[in-house]
Amino acid sequence: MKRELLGPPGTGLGGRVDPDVLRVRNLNARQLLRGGDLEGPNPSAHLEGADFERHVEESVMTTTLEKAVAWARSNSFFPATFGLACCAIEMMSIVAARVDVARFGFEAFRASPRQADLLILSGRVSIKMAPIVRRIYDQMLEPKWAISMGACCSSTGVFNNYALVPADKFMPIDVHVPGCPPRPEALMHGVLKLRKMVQDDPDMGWRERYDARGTEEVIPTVGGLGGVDAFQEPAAVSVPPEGDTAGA
Amino acid sequence: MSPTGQATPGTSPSMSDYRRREQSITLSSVEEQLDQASTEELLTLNFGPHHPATHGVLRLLVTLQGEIVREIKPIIGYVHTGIEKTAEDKAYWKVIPVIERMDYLSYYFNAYAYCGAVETLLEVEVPKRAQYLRVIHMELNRIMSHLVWLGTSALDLGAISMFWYCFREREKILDLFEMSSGQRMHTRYFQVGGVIEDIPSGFAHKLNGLLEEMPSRIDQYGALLNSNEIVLQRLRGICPLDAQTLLSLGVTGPLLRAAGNPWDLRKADPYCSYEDFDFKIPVGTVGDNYDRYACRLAEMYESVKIVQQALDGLPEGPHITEDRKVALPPRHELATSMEALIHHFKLVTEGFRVPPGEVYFPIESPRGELGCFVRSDGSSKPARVHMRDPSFVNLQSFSHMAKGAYIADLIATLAMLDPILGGIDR
Amino acid sequence: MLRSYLPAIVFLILGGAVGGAFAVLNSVIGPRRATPHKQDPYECGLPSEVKRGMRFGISFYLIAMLFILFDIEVVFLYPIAVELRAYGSYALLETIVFIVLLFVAFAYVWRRGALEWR
Amino acid sequence: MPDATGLELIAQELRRAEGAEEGASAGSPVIETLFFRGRGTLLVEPGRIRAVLAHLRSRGYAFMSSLHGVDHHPHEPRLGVVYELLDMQRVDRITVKLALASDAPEVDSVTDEWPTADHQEREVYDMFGVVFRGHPDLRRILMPEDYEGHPQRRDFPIGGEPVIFTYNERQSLGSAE
Repeated sequence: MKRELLGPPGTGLGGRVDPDVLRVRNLNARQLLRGGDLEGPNPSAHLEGADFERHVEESVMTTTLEKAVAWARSNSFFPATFGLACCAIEMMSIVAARVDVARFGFEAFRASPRQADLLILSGRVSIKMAPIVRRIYDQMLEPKWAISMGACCSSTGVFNNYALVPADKFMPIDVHVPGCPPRPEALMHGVLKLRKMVQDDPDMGWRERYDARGTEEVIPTVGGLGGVDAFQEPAAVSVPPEGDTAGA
Repeated sequence: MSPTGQATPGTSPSMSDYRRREQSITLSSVEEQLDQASTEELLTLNFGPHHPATHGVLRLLVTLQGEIVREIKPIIGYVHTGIEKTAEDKAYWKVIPVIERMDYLSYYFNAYAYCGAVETLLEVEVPKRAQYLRVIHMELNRIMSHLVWLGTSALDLGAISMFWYCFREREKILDLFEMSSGQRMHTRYFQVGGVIEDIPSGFAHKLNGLLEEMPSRIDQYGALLNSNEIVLQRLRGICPLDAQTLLSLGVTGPLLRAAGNPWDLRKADPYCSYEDFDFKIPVGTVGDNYDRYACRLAEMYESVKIVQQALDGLPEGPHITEDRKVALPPRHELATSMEALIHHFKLVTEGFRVPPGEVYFPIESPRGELGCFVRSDGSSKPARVHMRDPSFVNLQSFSHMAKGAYIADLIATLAMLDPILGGIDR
Repeated sequence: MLRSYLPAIVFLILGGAVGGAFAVLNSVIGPRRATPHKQDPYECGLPSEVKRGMRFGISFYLIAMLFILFDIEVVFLYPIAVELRAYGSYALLETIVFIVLLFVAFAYVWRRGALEWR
Repeated sequence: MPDATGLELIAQELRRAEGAEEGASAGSPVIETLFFRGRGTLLVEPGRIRAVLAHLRSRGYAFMSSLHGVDHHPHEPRLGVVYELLDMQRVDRITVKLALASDAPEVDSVTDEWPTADHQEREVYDMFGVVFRGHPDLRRILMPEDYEGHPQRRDFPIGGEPVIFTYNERQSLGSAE
């Protein structure tokens, strides 16, 4: 049931974007970041054969059962409260009456990582807190996803100094919500984006409206079984990477 | 800094050296300090950074004897953002957004403590209207901070619906903040010398609407909780601390007033034209958890009264100081006058220079005395900005309060302490 | 004869099926990925130092036993309370004896102070 | 607030009281008095801080509202410790400052007299490296236990990541790895 693509891969003329092309473009984007050359004979040669097969196989939705499971999962996330700082107050207010996250099944905020499958990192992650956040993320059961809420978590935001670590340095993040603190509606938008991502038709937002194909910078994960982590950058904090990352 | 020698049993050799070093605060050291005479098995637990009841990332090393808490060691620093270091690297007026993110529930107070200190250094005279606007926003912020405290503390005690009521009011107050400054939290509304913009026309009307219904809403919270059997059992007579010990520990704010000492900087040492308003200071008697709860609830009434008086008596005049060396000239002036353009350019590029000196500017934040120490070396960047955060000092009294209590009382006492970890860790 | 029990049997079967499905479905669909960190006990995000042979205080066990004792007593009272009139005055007498017996136990426990947390 | 003359009186009193006690040789504990923006500050000998604070407490300044560190980097002695005292009856504030050389930043701890100084002294130790002799539990409070260096000092780099712009994309990517 692989979706056809009108134009040749990579030119982005097709209606729906085929996930593996997206996957390859995403990995190429990362290769670019790492300084690899994209103009080589075969852009997707950056990945070895088996590794590339595993990515494609895992990220493409094959059976209808998995589609049903993905639908069920995406409509009933149990977020693990990780209130670190100011964003936690805005995260609390998405549970409140005005911007009610219970409408989408996200209301059951679990305290322990064992019962949660979505980690909303709301606030600043200091270097003292990074190993703890990583340990909590490792102790969450698969399939698990992570939303990094606010500028501090996505990129040390206002405080670019010795004390903070952006969450991407030590754990795979699926959705970054900008803002300092993001409005509750912004976090709700991020949550809904994750929901569609898990249902494997990533919401392209403005790219769809203006048909701006090929401008995706980095979409870390596509595919129903949760994100597949491909990058292994050395973590700023010497956190042992043996704990597996998101997804299958 | 003596990591206690051997790696703790059960840690796998493959663990990174950082993890092994991070465990240098082994728990066994806490157990030895306690007298081993008690036959009961001592259990030391991490009431750790990731815990629903610690109101942020506070880690308590709790040594338990069965259900009774024998020893508490708070370990903080898990959300340390190096804000005071970052503040030294920015121009004076760029420090405000960084400072506001310290105690993230009382951002107007952080901004005012810092602006007050810099205005004292510059000897800038803040116009009356700006002072009244500042009082309005600070008292609304105090109500909002107490609402978030009430919502989360009632949640800790099991009264879940309180959370939704309190956040309903909080949304109304944040609408007002958004109306006056464009953003809900960390609004950067206070500038050095006054406020950045005058309040829009519909602000007074909407604020009056809120002030009318606020007292009845607080009555509802009181009706729900004041004589509720469970709340009385959990709070009345639990973990009291007398005023003298609190004073020696440097505790200020609702905790001190609950113990009977009516020390409130707004009355004792009025600043920002607080002397024009008539309001009372709620003072407790015994100093137990119920008094701390009742004091904060009563403070909300007083804050509503202050905002009402400030709004009615709002004087006309400029919303920011006329001194162009400190405040940006209005946009329309840029088109016409040359020196306004020069002032604008100078302020925007380098920022104003502050004469060298040191100032400590204390104000009354919802959690106690919030003092901002600013040292300037004559350049356009502060040489040192230190915030004396009330939660940081109040946290020291927590082990005195909760030692010997049950675990459930530990949670209730921590909720009534109202620690904000952003302010503690800075 | 079986007909009158049919609703009960259907109820049991349905209950068992739905309960079993929830238990089994998880292991079938949920991905398995055992990592060393996942086996560690969860203690608020920190490596837990609770030693294996940690013994809980005696008071916990005392409270647990007393709870079970008096909880079962209440469970026995339910059927009687529902159909007291059907059983006639004999059942009432029987219940009173039952309650008095347990009340003696309760008074003894209370006087010995087992209820206070030591 | 103690006005200028009041400050001088206090300083005079301190010199007489401490001078008599320590004997003439030790000289006066108060190095300098400064009256700035309506607030009095006493610059004090580091060795005699406990005696000065005890004396001020007897004069009514019974509440220590804050204890924090300052780094006067270029000018030596460099590491300053500031004690903010408050008299709640007369609503009167006074500041006591002391300055320590950066090679031997040692000073007596006042935690036994003033329990509020416990965590604040640990923070000054953590951020500036000032060792408080006699402190019950002098460990790092904000930074991780094993962090090298004292971040709040002026010569400590502010750290953080170089922001990747187009002009420094290639070279900063290399260094950021």
